[in-house]
Amino acid sequence: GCGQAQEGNASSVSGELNFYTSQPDADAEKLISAFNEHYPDVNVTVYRSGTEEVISKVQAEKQAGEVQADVLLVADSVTFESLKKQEMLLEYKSDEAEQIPESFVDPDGMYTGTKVMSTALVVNSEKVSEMPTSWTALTDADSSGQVVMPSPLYSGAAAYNLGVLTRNDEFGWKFYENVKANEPMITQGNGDVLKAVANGEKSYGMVVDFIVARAEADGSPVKLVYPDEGVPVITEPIGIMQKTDNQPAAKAFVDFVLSQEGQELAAEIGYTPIREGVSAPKGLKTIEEMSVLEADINELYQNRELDKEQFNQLFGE
Amino acid sequence: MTTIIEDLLKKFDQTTALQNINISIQDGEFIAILGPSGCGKTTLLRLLAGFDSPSDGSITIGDQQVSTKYVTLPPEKRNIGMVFQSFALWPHLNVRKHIEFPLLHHQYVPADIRANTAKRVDEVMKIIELTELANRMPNELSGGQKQRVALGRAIAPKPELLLMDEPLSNLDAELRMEMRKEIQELHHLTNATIVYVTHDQAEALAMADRIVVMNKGKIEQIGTPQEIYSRPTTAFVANFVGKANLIQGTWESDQFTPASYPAITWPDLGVSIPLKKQGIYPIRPEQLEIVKDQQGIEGEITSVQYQGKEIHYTVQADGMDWVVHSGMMEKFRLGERIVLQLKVAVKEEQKEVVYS
Amino acid sequence: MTTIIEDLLKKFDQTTALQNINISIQDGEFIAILGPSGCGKTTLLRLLAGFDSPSDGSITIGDQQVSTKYVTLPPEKRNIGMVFQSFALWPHLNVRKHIEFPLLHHQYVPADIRANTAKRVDEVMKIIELTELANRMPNELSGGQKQRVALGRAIAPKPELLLMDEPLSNLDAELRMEMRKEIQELHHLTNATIVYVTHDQAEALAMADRIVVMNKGKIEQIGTPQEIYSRPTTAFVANFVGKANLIQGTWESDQFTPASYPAITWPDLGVSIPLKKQGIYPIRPEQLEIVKDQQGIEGEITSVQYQGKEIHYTVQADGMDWVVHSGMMEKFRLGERIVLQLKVAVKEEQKEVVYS
Amino acid sequence: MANHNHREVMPNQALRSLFSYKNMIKILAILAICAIFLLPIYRLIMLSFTSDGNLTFLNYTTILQDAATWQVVQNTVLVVAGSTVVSLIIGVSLAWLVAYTDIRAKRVMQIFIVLPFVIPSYITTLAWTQFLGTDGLYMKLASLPPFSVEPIDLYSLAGIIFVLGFSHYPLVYLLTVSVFRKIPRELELASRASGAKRSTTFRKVNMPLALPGIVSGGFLAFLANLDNFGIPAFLGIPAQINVLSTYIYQQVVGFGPSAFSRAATFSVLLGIVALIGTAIQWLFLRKSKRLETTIEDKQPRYFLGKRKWLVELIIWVLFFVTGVVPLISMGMTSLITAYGVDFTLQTISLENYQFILNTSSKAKEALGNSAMLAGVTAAVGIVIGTAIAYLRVRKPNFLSKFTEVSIGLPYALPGTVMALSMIFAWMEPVPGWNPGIYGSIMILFIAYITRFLILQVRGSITAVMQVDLSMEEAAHVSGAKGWSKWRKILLPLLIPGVLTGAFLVFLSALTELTVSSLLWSSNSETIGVVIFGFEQAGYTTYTTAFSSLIVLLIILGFIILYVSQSYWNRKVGKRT
Ligand SMILES: Nc1ncnc2c1ncn2[C@@H]1O[C@H](COP(=O)(O)OP(=O)(O)OP(=O)(O)O)[C@@H](O)[C@H]1O
Ligand SMILES: Nc1ncnc2c1ncn2[C@@H]1O[C@H](COP(=O)(O)OP(=O)(O)OP(=O)(O)O)[C@@H](O)[C@H]1O
Ligand SMILES: [Mg+2]
Ligand SMILES: [Mg+2]
Repeated sequence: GCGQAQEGNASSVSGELNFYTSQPDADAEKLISAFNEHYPDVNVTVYRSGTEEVISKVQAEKQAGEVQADVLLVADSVTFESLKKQEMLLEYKSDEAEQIPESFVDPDGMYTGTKVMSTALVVNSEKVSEMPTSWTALTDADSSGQVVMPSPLYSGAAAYNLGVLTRNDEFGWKFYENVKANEPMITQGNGDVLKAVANGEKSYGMVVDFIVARAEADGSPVKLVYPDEGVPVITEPIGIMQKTDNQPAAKAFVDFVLSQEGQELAAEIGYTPIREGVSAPKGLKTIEEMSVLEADINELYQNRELDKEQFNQLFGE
Repeated sequence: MTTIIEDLLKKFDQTTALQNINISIQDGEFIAILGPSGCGKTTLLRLLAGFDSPSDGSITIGDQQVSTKYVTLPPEKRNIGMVFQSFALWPHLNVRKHIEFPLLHHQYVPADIRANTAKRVDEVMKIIELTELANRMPNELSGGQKQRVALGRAIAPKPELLLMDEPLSNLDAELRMEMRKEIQELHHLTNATIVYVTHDQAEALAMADRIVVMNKGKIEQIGTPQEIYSRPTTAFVANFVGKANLIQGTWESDQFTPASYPAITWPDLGVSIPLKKQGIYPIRPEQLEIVKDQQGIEGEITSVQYQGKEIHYTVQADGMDWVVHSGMMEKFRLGERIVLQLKVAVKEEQKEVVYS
Repeated sequence: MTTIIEDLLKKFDQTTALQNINISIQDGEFIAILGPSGCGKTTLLRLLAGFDSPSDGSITIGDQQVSTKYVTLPPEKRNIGMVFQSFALWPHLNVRKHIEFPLLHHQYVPADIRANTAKRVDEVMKIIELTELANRMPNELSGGQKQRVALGRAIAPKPELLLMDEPLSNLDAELRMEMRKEIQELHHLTNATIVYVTHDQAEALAMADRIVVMNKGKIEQIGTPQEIYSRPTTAFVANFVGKANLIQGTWESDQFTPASYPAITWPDLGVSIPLKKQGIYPIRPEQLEIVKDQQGIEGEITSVQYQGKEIHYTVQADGMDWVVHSGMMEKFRLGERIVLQLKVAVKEEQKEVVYS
Repeated sequence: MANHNHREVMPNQALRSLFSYKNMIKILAILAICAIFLLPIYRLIMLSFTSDGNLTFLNYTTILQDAATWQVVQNTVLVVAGSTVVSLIIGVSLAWLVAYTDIRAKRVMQIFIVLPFVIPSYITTLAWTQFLGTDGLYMKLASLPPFSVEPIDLYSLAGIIFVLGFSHYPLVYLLTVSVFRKIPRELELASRASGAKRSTTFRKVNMPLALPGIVSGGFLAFLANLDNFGIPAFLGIPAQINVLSTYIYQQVVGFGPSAFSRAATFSVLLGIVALIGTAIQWLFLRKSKRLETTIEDKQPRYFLGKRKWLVELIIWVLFFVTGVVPLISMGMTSLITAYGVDFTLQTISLENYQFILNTSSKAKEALGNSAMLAGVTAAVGIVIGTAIAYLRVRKPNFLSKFTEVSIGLPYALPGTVMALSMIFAWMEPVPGWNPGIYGSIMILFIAYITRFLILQVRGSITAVMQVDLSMEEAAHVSGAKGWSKWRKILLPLLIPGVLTGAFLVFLSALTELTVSSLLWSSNSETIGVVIFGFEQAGYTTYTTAFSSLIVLLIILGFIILYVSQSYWNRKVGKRT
């Protein structure tokens, strides 16, 4: 540690902190080392995996006796909503949250969004010359057999998108029915969607934006398109577990993630920050620039199983 | 260390492999277990070795009861050596290592041997005549060579009780003779108790102090070779050991009259009481003489087997096959009609043997 | 279908298991291959069966060259049956299935048998006396029972060439006699050519039309049983087949003088030219007589083996062991000093046999 | 001939020994092992009967009444049965060719045979789909002949069966080949002397005698096919085909309090399928007979003659598609800078390797961790697994059968379920007491042993079944018992089978992904966890670079092993 005690209460924050996250490894590492610069006495142990795995693990720990996680950061708010309903979260209203758009902060203070990830279109730039501007790229008859999207049955983010889109007048189930008519390929996760488009197997995909921006920057023949109708966004909320045994560290950690410095770090890594006034990395739009498709979180939470079931019926025949 | 086998019974599922087995083996005795294929010889040996537990009865070695229905002392705790009928050689060890193995592991190995393992191995290798093949693996040995390895492994640690399951069956006559001598010498030198399973009555007669004749899982007769050969107490023994032709008829005092030939009477040449009671007269093949144009049992020669120094004839007479061994003096052809006579001259000699 | 073996050579790495093997086997002949353990009998049989390829030389069956260094006709295309020394039973098939197997698969099975497989199986089961054990698995059989299964499997399809590797070594004398008869009968009935490997000279003498005596991978002598027994052409054969004591000395016309006993002369009882050339006089054990207080070869009895109808003595005399078989008339004790004499009376009879 | 091998080792003694001190320990050990294996399963079963904290059959009634369930079960049975048959056919055929014929380069082949087992299955699948895809090599070849060749659709039941079968045949091969070699030549010769053709001989003699190996291998392939998630997920999701492993995952990630209970209930269904497989396997094994003990006979028994090159060609084509194509596709991806760019001289670089080896500290640590974990797991497995296998074969009583079942189940459960039940079982093995195993690297050891021990047990069972009891009896009369009997007689005879098992355990543990990804903690990352992380972050190029590296290391390991082996053989000389 570099022992830079610039904040008065830093020295009183110490001990073990279990951080469960779905962020990629490198990102989590950067976050923690930045955090440790301020709080060198906190030993952060990371468990990192897909959102589904992280939540399963937390649930399993709950079943087995005691949740080991102190701070949780996973993809979408619906997931947190469910934890909230199970009374697994600790209420904490961070001062830093005031700089964050209200709609991304849980009114009860159980969780707060940390960044903005929109689900947009990915297009293979070698196979498609004229970039589409609308989600209809997925439903056009021309795109038949050229569409790929993640399965809501396996991916939480995809389930969220399903909930939002079907509750939006412009789309509704009709949209998915039209996609279905194009015989889309359904994959387990976002990564597979990107791969299918990158290697030219498919032309259009529905996928979370930042991985496309990265691939594009690396030189993959893909292009990210924000359709005009707007995009559903997930916010990778952060929250503190009810049973945490190190509240001070957990709160300090949440504060840091939401702080100016934390948000700049997120932008630097390649995400759209959620805090107003922090600019987005190259290739991605900021929250102000995109039009966001939204739905009521509680409703989404209540209906998630039904939505999935309906999706399964629609695509399963 | 006497070995006492009491009321032994062994069953496999439905088969009763052994029953009513009672033998008491003296210290240093050479016992041969003789019997036809499948009579239970191997089974008995396995019980003695401690590989199997009896279904009933007991085995006592020295003053320790080693096998009962309930408790069986494991083989490694018995001071035994064993030659397996199926050899049971270890495919990954060469000949020398096989001989060495028990010397390294047997807890009862005499101290002098233990101190000079290599010497003892050489010695045994010489006895079994495999010195030159010391480094061969089992799969590179002929059948007889394998058997010799099995024998060497068993005798190497000079066990007190040596169990041998047909240890010579795969050897040629010459080698068998030599091995027989080796085993006998071994017996004299070490004074080990030997239980020797064989189906070869010549082997049993030649080597054993006493012979246990078995049939269908039961003991037929126990006795010295002379007793077994000359005074069989059951028809089975007379036939199996002496190859005797068993003639039915009536005994009256010391005279026998065959049922089919009331005109003939034969004298008692030493027939045991039990056989007399059954009205049986056993005639061994060499006790018969083939003659022509004389009075006697008329028959036809149905098989001639040249045996070097003698000829074995099978004669069909009176609806049964008579086996006759005769010298080379006179020869008869297949199909020839001849007459059988009992060599009564043998009588005196025979009696002497019986009662000596 | 004559079988001709020419200049056969077989090497394993360094070992030469067979060399200079030349045999021509007539159609329907019963040939015994006789020799000590490890002499190459099994190896020869395996070459005949087509399991191995020769290192040199050839085998011709009928007018087809079936084995050379380059090409070997596979066993399933030869009309053969084989009894393995190690039985080679299939652990997963019961007795009945073993007998049935070749009937179902052999391309040369005679039509009548093929049509009545079940009947033939029953028949064979009866011959090998295992009818009651038809459903037993190999691991539930005794050693001899296994051997009988192996025999049954080989004879079931009545092959033209029947190869047998010590098929009776695990059987008791009684059963061995019966099996010998069965095999001989089979031979007469089917007129199959039989090559029969054995280390038991009695078996070879009794059954074979001709005997091939082998030693260390080479042929020592080929001849009829009489020839082999009475006129051995090599010291090895004299000793191996006749158990003869081989006496060194000098031949002068038809008279022999042992080297150590210049005072003694023995007449020619039918010794072959090659042995004479080597200055050897072979005396078979039954040609010797043990007497006391007479002139002759003095020695001491070092081993006595009771054999039922005769006694086998080993006599140490003149620095060598003499084997003597004598009747039961007179008995001698271990360690007794005696005198050996040649039974010259045998002479006439012997000569007759030789030249008959 | 195998004499008396039907007998059990001194039955009464076995009974009596129950009461001796030494055997008390033995039995306690077995009970402990059962506990380790059964605890997670017990927790899982309990969970399947729990709804809202109450014990109930509700989960079962709802699930069993759902038509979708039966569709999934039907798919599963089809997929597992089909792919197991495919694995059996390829595995047994290859084993036969390698064991008995005079094809060349057998040692090199061994490497290619194991490849499908060490290349991660998602890579294999990807390679296959690319190979058969619309502009893949297959379609290019298919356009050559004048007649039309149907495109092959891997996103189907048949596709899943096919890819699973091709991925798991090494299990069958590895367990069969040494058994084939141990069948005494004479048993074959006896059959051929009886007039049976080679094919008949194979069917009637070799097959039944090699049953222990074939059945063990088939059983492992069956379990592997049952638990596999990657392949049915990749190929099944696009085609909307669910099998139990993917369906269970859906339940796990589903919401609501009943998610786990539902998942547990489906896992119990899957467990039942596994049990049925175990029972079928027993049926076959019961028929198998022990052979006379011999060492492996590596001399060819069949000379293919003029057809040799054709057979060799077929084999190499097989290796090409099952091993080389995925390997190349993986290697190519690992060399390009970004996923999807064409593979040209301009685009290739070693950047990805550099990232893994230098920039990212995780990869190196993970290599070390995984090697250590796999090594220890394999070593522990050898001891425990062989002991269990020995008891299972020599004393086939209820206890040993029960042990076998409990050891097999964890391998059959999908990784996710298995990992979750490990959490249930080990966080607080006794409610209220957390021994600290969960959260430390210990949990991975326990998880790996729990999951992979069956591989060792099956390998060792196959080996023990080849050793006739008389081998041990001869050792006993020679005075050797216990350790010296094992060291001098049993182990040398068992070694090929035992090592095969250990090899499978080692490789499985080395590249294990799902279980580790749920159980790891930040100081014990494994190869699987790192790969999973890269993959989820969309860094396919890193993933493939890392995977290629591991496959290369494994191949290198093979080569070193072979070189040292042949050096050893030459130095020691084949026994004189
Ligand atoms: N495991 C078994 N199950 C059923 N029967 C068996 C078993 N083992 C042996 N038997 C039978 O028990 C009897 C005795 O067998 P054993 O092996 O003792 O015979 P043996 O006297 O040694 O014969 P051989 O001289 O042929 O070796 C035989 O009839 C045999 O078939
Ligand atoms: N595969 C092999 N490698 C090396 N040597 C061998 C091999 N097989 C046999 N031999 C040797 O070849 C010789 C002849 O063996 P073979 O089996 O033919 O003997 P045999 O006459 O049948 O003897 P037995 O009567 O003991 O069965 C023996 O010295 C044997 O050790
Ligand atoms: Mg026996
Ligand atoms: Mg032989």
